[in-house]
Amino acid sequence: MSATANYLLHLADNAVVLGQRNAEWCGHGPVIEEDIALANVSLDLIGQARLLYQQAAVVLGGDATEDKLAYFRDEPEFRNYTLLELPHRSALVGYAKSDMDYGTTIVRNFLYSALMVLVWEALQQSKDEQLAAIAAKSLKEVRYHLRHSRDWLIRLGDGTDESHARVQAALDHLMPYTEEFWTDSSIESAAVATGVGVSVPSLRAQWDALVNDALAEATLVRPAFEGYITEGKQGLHSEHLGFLLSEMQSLARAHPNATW
Amino acid sequence: MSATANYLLHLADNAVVLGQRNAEWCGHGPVIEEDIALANVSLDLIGQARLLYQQAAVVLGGDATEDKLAYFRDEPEFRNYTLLELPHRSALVGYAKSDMDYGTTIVRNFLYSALMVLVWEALQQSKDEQLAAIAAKSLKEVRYHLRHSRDWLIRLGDGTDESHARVQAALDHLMPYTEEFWTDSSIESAAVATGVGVSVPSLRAQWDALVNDALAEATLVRPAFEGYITEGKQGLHSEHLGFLLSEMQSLARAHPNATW
Amino acid sequence: PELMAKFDARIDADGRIEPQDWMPDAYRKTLVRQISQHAHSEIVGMLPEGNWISRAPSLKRKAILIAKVQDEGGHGQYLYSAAETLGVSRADLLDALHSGKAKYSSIFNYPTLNWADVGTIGWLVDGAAIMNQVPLCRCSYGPYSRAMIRVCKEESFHQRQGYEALLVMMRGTDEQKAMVQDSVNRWWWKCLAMFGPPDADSPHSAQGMRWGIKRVSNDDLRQKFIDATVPQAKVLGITLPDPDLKWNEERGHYDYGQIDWDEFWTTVNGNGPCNKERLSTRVKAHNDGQWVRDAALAHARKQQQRAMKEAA
Amino acid sequence: PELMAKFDARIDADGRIEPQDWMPDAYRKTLVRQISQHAHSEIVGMLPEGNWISRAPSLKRKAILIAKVQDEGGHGQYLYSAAETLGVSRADLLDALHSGKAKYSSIFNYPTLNWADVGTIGWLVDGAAIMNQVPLCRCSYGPYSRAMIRVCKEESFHQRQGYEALLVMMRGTDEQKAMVQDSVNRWWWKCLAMFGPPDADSPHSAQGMRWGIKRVSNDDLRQKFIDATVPQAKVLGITLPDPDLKWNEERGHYDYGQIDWDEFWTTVNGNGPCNKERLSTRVKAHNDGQWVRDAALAHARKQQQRAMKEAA
Repeated sequence: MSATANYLLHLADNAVVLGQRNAEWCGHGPVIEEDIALANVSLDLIGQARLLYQQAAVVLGGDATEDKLAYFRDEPEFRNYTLLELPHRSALVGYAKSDMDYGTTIVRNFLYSALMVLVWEALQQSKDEQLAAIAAKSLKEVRYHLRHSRDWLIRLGDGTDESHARVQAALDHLMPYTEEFWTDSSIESAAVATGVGVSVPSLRAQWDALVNDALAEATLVRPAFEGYITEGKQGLHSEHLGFLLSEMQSLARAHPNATW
Repeated sequence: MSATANYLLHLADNAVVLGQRNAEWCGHGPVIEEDIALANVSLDLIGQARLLYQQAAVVLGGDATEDKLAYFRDEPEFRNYTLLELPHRSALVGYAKSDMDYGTTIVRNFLYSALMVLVWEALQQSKDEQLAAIAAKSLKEVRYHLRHSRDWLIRLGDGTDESHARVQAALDHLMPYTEEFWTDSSIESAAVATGVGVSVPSLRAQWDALVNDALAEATLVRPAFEGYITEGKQGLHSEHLGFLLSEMQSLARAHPNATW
Repeated sequence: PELMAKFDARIDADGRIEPQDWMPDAYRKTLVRQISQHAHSEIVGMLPEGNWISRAPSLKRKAILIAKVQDEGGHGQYLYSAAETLGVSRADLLDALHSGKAKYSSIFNYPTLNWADVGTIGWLVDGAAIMNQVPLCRCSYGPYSRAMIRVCKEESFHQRQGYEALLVMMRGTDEQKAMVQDSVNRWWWKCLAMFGPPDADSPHSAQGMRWGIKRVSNDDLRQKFIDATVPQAKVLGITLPDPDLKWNEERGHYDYGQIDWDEFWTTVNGNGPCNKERLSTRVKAHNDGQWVRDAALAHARKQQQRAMKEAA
Repeated sequence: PELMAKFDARIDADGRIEPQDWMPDAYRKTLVRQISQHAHSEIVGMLPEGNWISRAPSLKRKAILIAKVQDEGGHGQYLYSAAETLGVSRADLLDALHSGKAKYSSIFNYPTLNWADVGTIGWLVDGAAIMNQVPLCRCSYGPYSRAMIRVCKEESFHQRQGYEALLVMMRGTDEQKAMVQDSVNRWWWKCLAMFGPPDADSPHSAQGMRWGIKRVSNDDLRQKFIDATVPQAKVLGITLPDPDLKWNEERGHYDYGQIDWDEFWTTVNGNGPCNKERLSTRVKAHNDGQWVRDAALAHARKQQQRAMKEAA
């Protein structure tokens, strides 16, 4: 596969996996406005995934289609960040009375969209014109995602004692997963080399500024990093992606010859 | 399909679906002895399902196998009672702090095994000799399941205020689903007509006695029935079976030509 | 009495009543009941279709479905707003839903059992809802009539999308066709019941008609729905599960069989297959979200206090 | 001093120490630490394999897997009992696990990512565990040595089952073979690290040897494991992911490459891929089960009171 196709799949997998997760709140949100807002975020992400998979299918040629790429690739072929496949619950037991924790959802959307405003901004200059066009469209969407999640991060951090504790726990849980953003992967380096991709490590200072600024406003403490750096973008995932994909792909795979 | 095969599938589907549910506690039980006990119940049920599917495959002939019957039939083809596919949570919100409620598990295992001690006992006289043999083996197992769940029903009912309230809520939630036991289905009538099956409605008085006796000891109140009678054994399920099967069948269906 | 006369005159002239206008208490109560019931239906109605979002068989269908469920949330939101113009709070309306006092459309107490149900709900359930709702676009209460204009527009779009999804499936594999037929078999009669009991047994109709809140009778709407749907079913290539369904030249309408009103009332009275589950899902979402709403409120208060301190 | 002499003599004679016997405090503490750590490993070890029960690709494999995970629970249960003979309570041991004070085998902090992992854990992880544990069947503390005899017997059975499952997969489709190779690639080095740091860096070894609690050195066990496993890998038809792995005629052993001890210590110190998740899963199960344990206790008390009343 070409470097460009691999890079497009990495971006598409990110979008589809987080889109799938965000949609899980549909009908179950804390207030109807949030059901709508998260459905909107999900819809944007699925839309981005479609454009990216379509472009990957063009690059790959043959019988590749957006749905073949989304529905008929197995777990280790997915190149999304591990952060995005985690369920909506905090690792810190004791706060999470329910299996869906809105604080976790908000923190993840914040950490990821803070990265993607920078990535999409830079990718507007991609040498792949289609990707540059997708980036321009996605940038507008992700700016809204960042505003939405940042506003809630502050509300929850600077809200009640309980909400502060919950969102801090979610932050402590999720922040280590962002280390994956800054590691090298052969897919990314190849795309950077051809001018198609952006060097994510070069965006780190800007991301830190965005994140630290919001955390300060939210009165949250950024945890020191120690430990394990995930490798989802290299195809090495957590135990959660398998369940997500088996549900997502179940119907499509039960009817491999069907058109929907 | 012959009446006998359909009847065997009904019994097998019951066993595999409840076996799948009980195994969900493995590693997550309230005390290690219960992890072991429920794994044991699950193992018995999977074992029963295997024997029943194997016999069904013999009756059906062709390329039917136990795994084809368990893994490659779709939702509406499954003939299990709706009761058995429900997740382990009580419908009564407020008590269930977690998505897995042990009270629900215990009540379901109790209601079902109270039926099956009677069914297996009667099926020892089945005109299908294989089924009669399976019944003799299963009877021993289900007697243990009944004792286990009955003991816990009483502990929980006659335990703390909280456990009493929880298990009463689980009972209120699940009892209506037992009405399905007593309704007619063409599959059962056909099997009764040939002497292969047992008339479940004829067991109702004995079941009532078993249940009422245990509820009295557990200081629980049997809810009056009103409302909807489920039709899982006719292939009309709840929304939960689809998710259960898509997870259970995902790997097998991803590799339709594989042998494991 | 003078106000009453003015109100009656406005109604008779087919004029609009606005929030600031005087209105009889019974009119206000009837509207609150009807609008909130409709809002609740939209919110609960997100669940049966939402059940398939994670498993939608293509990304395009997934996007369409999310957008549709999102629209339903939006309808709920502005119907709650319309109800609030009558002096009730959303919190009170939600309490009434969660305690089981308020009703929502009974159709959502049935399960979605295969993917075709998503299409069928668009085609038949939304189709029946539109039949019920189009007359309400001319309803006498301004905010409600304006909300319904927007709702109906979007619902019509959903209906076409649902029908189109079924058309694609009917051109597909045998399994896909079987799914559609199975789905229509399960939903058809339930959709006919959505128009409510026969006119003879319908308690609120007369007064509702008088006030321009209800504009066409249950039976007339049902007939209209059937007459519109039968040709669509033919194009689709599925069989509607009613052996008595046939064109009556004399009446210029389709005749149809007996609706099972016992089943309808059982479900309306709380004993359908999913009543308890739908309600408890909503209650759980509300309870689980309490800390989030509390946090938003606490933060807003802190912001306000900080602003006041700065101003002082 | 007299007791100590008697104890030493018993140890030197390769005799067994039993619960009622006098023993030095350090011996008791070391045993409690080691046995409870082993018990915790069995309980936590249920999780990575348990992760695949719901998706086992055949009913036979599902039954085998449930039975295996159930056995691990059983091992945990009687190892806790063995520890209790040393005067500690299971509740205290669990508290130590849940608070992070007690350790469990670090191998369970890695994820199971495909079905072959179930077989590989049986073959390699259980295989390595058996190497570690067989010498403990001759351990100086009676209850522990008896527990280990039973554990080792069952683990050997699991190892053969795991290997057999992989053999079947290696005779299957290309995807199945790829799964096995991928799985072995991920687990091989982690299994070698299971024998603990090189002898030079192993703090507890000397005293443990003296007391007959530990009987063979880390490096010797590791070498023994490698020598036993390489031929099995050949039969299986997979490649062990170590380019330095080759037979050394002179040593009469396989040479092997450098183990990444940094990664090992990172994981041991709490920062492996699944440490937090495994522990929080156990804590959640324990907390969620509190009401059940409370109920059992309350019921037992009531029963007792009723019995006493009747007797009075």
